Amino acid sequence: MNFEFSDEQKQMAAEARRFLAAKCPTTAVRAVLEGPEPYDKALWKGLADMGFLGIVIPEQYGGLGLGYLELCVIAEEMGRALAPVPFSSSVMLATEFLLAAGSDDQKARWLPRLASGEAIGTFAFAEKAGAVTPRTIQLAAANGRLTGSKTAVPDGQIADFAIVAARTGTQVSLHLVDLTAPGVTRTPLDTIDPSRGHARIDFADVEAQPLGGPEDGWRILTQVFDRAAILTAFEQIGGADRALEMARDYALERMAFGRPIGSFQAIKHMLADMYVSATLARSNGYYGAWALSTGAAELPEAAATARVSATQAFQHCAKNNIQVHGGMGFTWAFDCHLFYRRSNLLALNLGSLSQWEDTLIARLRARNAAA
Amino acid sequence: MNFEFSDEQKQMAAEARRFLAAKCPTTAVRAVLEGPEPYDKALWKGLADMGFLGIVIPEQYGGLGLGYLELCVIAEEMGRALAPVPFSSSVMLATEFLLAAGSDDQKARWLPRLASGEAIGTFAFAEKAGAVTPRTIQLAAANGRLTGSKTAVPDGQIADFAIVAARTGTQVSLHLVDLTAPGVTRTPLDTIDPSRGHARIDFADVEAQPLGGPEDGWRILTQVFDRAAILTAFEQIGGADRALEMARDYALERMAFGRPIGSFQAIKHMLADMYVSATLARSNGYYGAWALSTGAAELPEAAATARVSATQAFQHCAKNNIQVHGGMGFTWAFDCHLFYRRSNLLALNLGSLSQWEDTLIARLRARNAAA
Amino acid sequence: MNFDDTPQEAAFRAEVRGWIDANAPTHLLDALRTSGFGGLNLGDVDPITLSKDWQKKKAAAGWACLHWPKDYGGRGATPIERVIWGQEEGPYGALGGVFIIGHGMCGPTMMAYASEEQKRRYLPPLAAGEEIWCQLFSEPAGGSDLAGLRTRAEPAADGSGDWIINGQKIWTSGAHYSDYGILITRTDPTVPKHKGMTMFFLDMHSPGIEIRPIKQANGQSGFNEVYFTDVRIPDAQRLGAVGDGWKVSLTTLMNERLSIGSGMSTGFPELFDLCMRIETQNGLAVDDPAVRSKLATWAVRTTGLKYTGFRALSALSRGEIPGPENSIGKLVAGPTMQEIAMFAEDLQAQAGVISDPDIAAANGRFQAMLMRSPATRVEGGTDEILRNIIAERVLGLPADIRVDKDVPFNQIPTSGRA
Amino acid sequence: MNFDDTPQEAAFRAEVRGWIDANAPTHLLDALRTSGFGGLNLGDVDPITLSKDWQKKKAAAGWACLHWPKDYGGRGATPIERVIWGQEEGPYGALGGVFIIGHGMCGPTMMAYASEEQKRRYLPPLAAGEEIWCQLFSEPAGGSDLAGLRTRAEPAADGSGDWIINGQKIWTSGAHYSDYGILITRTDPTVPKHKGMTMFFLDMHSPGIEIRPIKQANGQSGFNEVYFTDVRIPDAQRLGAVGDGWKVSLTTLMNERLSIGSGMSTGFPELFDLCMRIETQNGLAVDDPAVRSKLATWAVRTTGLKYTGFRALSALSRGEIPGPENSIGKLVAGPTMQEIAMFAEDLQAQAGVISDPDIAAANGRFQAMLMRSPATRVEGGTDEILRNIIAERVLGLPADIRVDKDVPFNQIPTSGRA
Repeated sequence: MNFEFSDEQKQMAAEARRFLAAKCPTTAVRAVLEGPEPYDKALWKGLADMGFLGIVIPEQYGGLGLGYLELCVIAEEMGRALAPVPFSSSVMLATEFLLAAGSDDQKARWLPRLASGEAIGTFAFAEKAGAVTPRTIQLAAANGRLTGSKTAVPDGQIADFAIVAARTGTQVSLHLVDLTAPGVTRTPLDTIDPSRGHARIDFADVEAQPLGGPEDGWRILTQVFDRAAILTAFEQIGGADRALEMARDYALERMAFGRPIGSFQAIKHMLADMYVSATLARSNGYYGAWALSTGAAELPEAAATARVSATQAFQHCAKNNIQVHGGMGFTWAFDCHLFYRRSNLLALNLGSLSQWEDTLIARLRARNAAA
Repeated sequence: MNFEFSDEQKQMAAEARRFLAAKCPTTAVRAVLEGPEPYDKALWKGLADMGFLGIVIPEQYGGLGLGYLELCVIAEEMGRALAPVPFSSSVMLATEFLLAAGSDDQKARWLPRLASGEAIGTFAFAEKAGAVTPRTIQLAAANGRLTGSKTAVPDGQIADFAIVAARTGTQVSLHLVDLTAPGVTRTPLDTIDPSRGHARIDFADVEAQPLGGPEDGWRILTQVFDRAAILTAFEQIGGADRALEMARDYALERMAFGRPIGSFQAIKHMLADMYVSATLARSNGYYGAWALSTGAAELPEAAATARVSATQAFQHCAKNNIQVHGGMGFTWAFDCHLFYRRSNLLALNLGSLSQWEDTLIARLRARNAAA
Repeated sequence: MNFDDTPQEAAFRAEVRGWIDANAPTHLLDALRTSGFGGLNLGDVDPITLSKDWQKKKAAAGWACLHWPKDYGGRGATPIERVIWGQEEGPYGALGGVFIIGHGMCGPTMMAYASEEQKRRYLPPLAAGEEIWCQLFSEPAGGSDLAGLRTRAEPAADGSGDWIINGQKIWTSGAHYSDYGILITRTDPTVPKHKGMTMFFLDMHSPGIEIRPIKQANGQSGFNEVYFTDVRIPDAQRLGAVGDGWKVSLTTLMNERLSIGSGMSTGFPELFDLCMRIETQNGLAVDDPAVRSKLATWAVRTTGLKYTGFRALSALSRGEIPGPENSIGKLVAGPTMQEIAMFAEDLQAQAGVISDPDIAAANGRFQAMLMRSPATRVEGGTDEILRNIIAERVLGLPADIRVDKDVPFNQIPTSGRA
Repeated sequence: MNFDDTPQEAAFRAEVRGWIDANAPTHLLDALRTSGFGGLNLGDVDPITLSKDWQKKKAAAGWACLHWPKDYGGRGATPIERVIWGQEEGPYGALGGVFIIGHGMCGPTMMAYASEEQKRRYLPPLAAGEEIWCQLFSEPAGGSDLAGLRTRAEPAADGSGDWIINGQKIWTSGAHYSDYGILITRTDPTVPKHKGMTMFFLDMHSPGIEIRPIKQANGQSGFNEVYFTDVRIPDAQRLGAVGDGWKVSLTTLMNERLSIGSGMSTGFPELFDLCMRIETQNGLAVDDPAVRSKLATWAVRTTGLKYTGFRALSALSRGEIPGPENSIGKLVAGPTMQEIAMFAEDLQAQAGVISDPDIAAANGRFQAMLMRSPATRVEGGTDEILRNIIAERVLGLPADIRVDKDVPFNQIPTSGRA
């Protein structure tokens, strides 16, 4: 039984934490949140130089050719730091789509540039408010060209290319689109977490390459979302831990009625419950990491489990971190809202908590029926 | 605006409380819980003498001919006292079925005996574990005779007659059955709250009178359940208040670490949350009482609202009353488990909390769509 | 048990309705109705001006501060009449927002502690909205622990009897547009915290006052920090005896409770409306059993609060003091609003991140609710303080153990790391 | 990251499995598997006898108390070997229930404080299950506040140096079938509560001991009250110095934590199984979105506990001390089990009231769970005490304020109404 990351992996995480502590303090997050820049270019470059953008990309494509356990520990550190860079779009989604279904040409063209950070990729999915299902995907693909709109595309205004979910007849198909191509219009959107940009993208008869077969879209999408869900879970776990630590530290420092507020049971027990959520999420995340790294048959359940648990934990910890901080907690000056914003943003990427809850039980049921 | 019971109604409640305090201490509840008697006959007789069994029964049928507000305040007192008598079966269900759909003969035969307590009536509904729907009612009615089984019939072993939900072809029909008739077999059941008896009843070609038309069964049943839900809500409100008071008193008396445990925020806030539930349930109950007493168009929503709120409150207060009592709370000697048992029993009568939650929103949606 | 007015109440309501129909700024109605979280959106016109106009009109006709004595600009109305006015004023009531603290807290405190001459000078213009008042209580070091305040008031060296104020207040609503304020200070740090405080009222235009808006997590600025540097207050503007500041402040805070039956919003009607229009993976949200089971709990909390308010109104209508039930309002509404906002986001899924009111579902109302609701759970008493209040004042449980009770204020530890 | 044994672990597991396959009481397997809440149902045969038989067999082959030194009847095994044994013993482990307190708490305390002679006399028969031990700590006046105990130990008047015990203990598991017990007493009520206690071990057959079973809310009787009337204990049976009882008790209680990776049950698998067989108004429960949304949260709590246990095992496997994560086990499992029981009842609707195992759905398992789970949330530390432990020992927050810390025990108030 060795249900723990290796010393090498822990060392890699420590290295990433040191790097992010230096290059990505919350002032850097605020710079993107409040400023004109859609992301932190210097940080992105630095992450590329560290090799963190190509961890699982094979060496032949300029990556480190390492495994998913390494990517999980880095994702956790990105979450702790609230890194204002397109990591989740480019590394967790675009890269995974290419590895899962990209042609040799597509891989050869984009993977090296993703690993080096020269190119940013994303995934264009939702078209309106509400759960995204095969039925709600209406953007039309015909003769290698796309027409329609996508909304709330993460990093949509800065991505060089996007994997786009489209409708081919009755099927959902995936397409790789160069976002500099004619017919593409991008409109940045105000969101609940401006430290991660989102955009609306309109496609007017835009040239697109197929990614996988015309019937494979939803299957590939589901596979990639499962993998991204586990990676995102680690991002959420990192955020949850940091929010818990902030709350704990403030409870020790802040005095009321002549005592640290952390000596009141109301605060102590709130923090204890946050610790419980964060611990359960971490343990479920490890299960997901194991499944992802070994390609275990349990991957689908493990992904939904990690996703549900980590989403609950980060939202719980970020929300109560504000409550522990009292009035200061909802000032712009304090960092609490940065974590609250991110926790609610990550809860919506890759589909909502409700959808993942439903998916988890559907998958447990399927396995149970099979057994 | 007079959203309150009248002084007369409050006086009636106070009278009932005095009577029950004298005639129905928890030792009386335990006598039924632990003993051979299926209910407290003396208490039942006393309640009849007070007129409490015939509050809404017209005077021509030997009742008091009063309104539902009077019945609500009495129901609350019955709940506070955990009265081990067939009040809910006989008064909230059997009486209501007769008033709603009974023929003149049926009313003339049974209402006076219900009012006087000579007769006990009940409703036979469920046939197996799970939600009861028109589909799950399989007990067959044909040519005025019933064949099949009902389970978990409240007070089934002591009732003189039962209203039975049966299947007539594709429809659910209601029937009035004299339980002393040949072909009726009753089997008492062990339940989570033996202070209220339940039985399985088998019907082997038993003679039965129709109650309402053969197609009206489910409609009548729904109407009567709505009315019973509001009355039961008051029973639950009474129980919730009493459980809260027990917990509060123990928290003031019990010492730990040199202080009353009620001085610890963990206990204070647990009790405050119980108070909140109980208060919301009471206010929602008042809304239901108003709708019931005025026959308002909002009765269906008001009933589901009162039922959901009161079920949540009684279960919440009874459960945390045990927690506040610590080790003593789960001894047989302390009364906490009496309220815990009753709160879980009442949560299952008339259909589960989940069903009522679904019903509430379905009704709000229907009104909303109509509007 | 009924929802009807008594004959007198009905007559009063008719009179009110008549006057409002004839005089209300109907052209603002839509804007007022759609004004969501934090402040009014009334186009180019300054909301303060519009608020003052409406208040002046009400005062002229005798509809300002209904529960105040006529001599001080009120109407001498009963509490229930005041509630009926509020119900009839409806959306126009939002125009009274800038006066709430002055009318609800400062006015009553002046009535209890100011001289007759001062009352006749200050209360009528306060009632008429000509002068706006604010309340300077909270401090960085004293949030839930209000009595932890440190702003000093010291006798002027010149022997004039004036007081010199130095220190900082925080969370002061409307400081930047207020003409006067009531201020609680520490006049003796050598005695236990509750004993060394003194209350004053002062001109907010006095030299030495600096006001800085506080930017909230949602980007809005409803509150201010107020800095005092050698601000001079005449002793005649002291409210209550020196050292009695805590007692005076309780009068003020108690009046906070009098706004009954207003019925705090939980956001449920808005959520239900969204569920009638948005789809989950199981179809229309309102028909999805998973959605229904969540909606049901929020529905009964919302109606529970509403009817709890009605019960309090009934007590008022009978001339009784309402019970403690109302203390649950914010404790239920605050967290419920946050849960509802998060679930409404969940329903919108990926597109729920969009906060632009022109693009987001329900005009971005839920995104705004998400970012505003954490403040609701803290301002005017955190959830934890409210549970303590219910436990102690309603259920009669013991107060928390007070380590700072009998300690001289200047010897109470000020850092947890110390 | 993997679930595999190290080669040594695999070899050990193979040896264990081989011995168990050859020696376990296979005829009891079904009965042990279906034994639900509270006690074994093994038909007519006395479970104590069966438990002793199995333990004796294990001891003879060197499989008793694996982590104890060989000299005292153990095997000197590593913690992870002990865990592997537990995994392989599986359902047969239930036969060890009556020894848990003796092996887990009394034995280690004896090892730490008894004389060498006493260890060689008492530990081997304890390990072999020939003698059963119990622990006499809790008292009516000292539940969560263990140090509030009042049972007095006074020097015998005859100058023999013996101690005379008077008082009452409560919540003593297995007192009625125990041969020996460890007992904490108050020897000096005039000093602060933590200073005046002394620990002993004693023969449970001593004159003056009266044992009364406690009937629980669910009708079962797993615990006892134990009354002491002039019970005599030789001073040689004192464990630790006079007045050091609290220190000694902490040794005992710390050993409580060592049962790692056992993975507390939440009832989720049983609930999921029910949902595959029962219908709601929306069809099969497991396909009802409302049911699914509830199941999901319980599912991830259950797996979260399981994998938290695995993380602790990994630490053990590396020879490290597991982190504090395990302190969350009961705090999560207890309330979750109660929620699950209540929801399983909800699914059964009207028929859910039936508790008869021969008739009720799932053999009445959920009705039993409903009535047992409140105890789980209290025994061995209430939810509130566990949150305090996590807050203080894991997160480093301050302890609660202790009004009784420096007060002579006999001057601590004993009634809230006083």
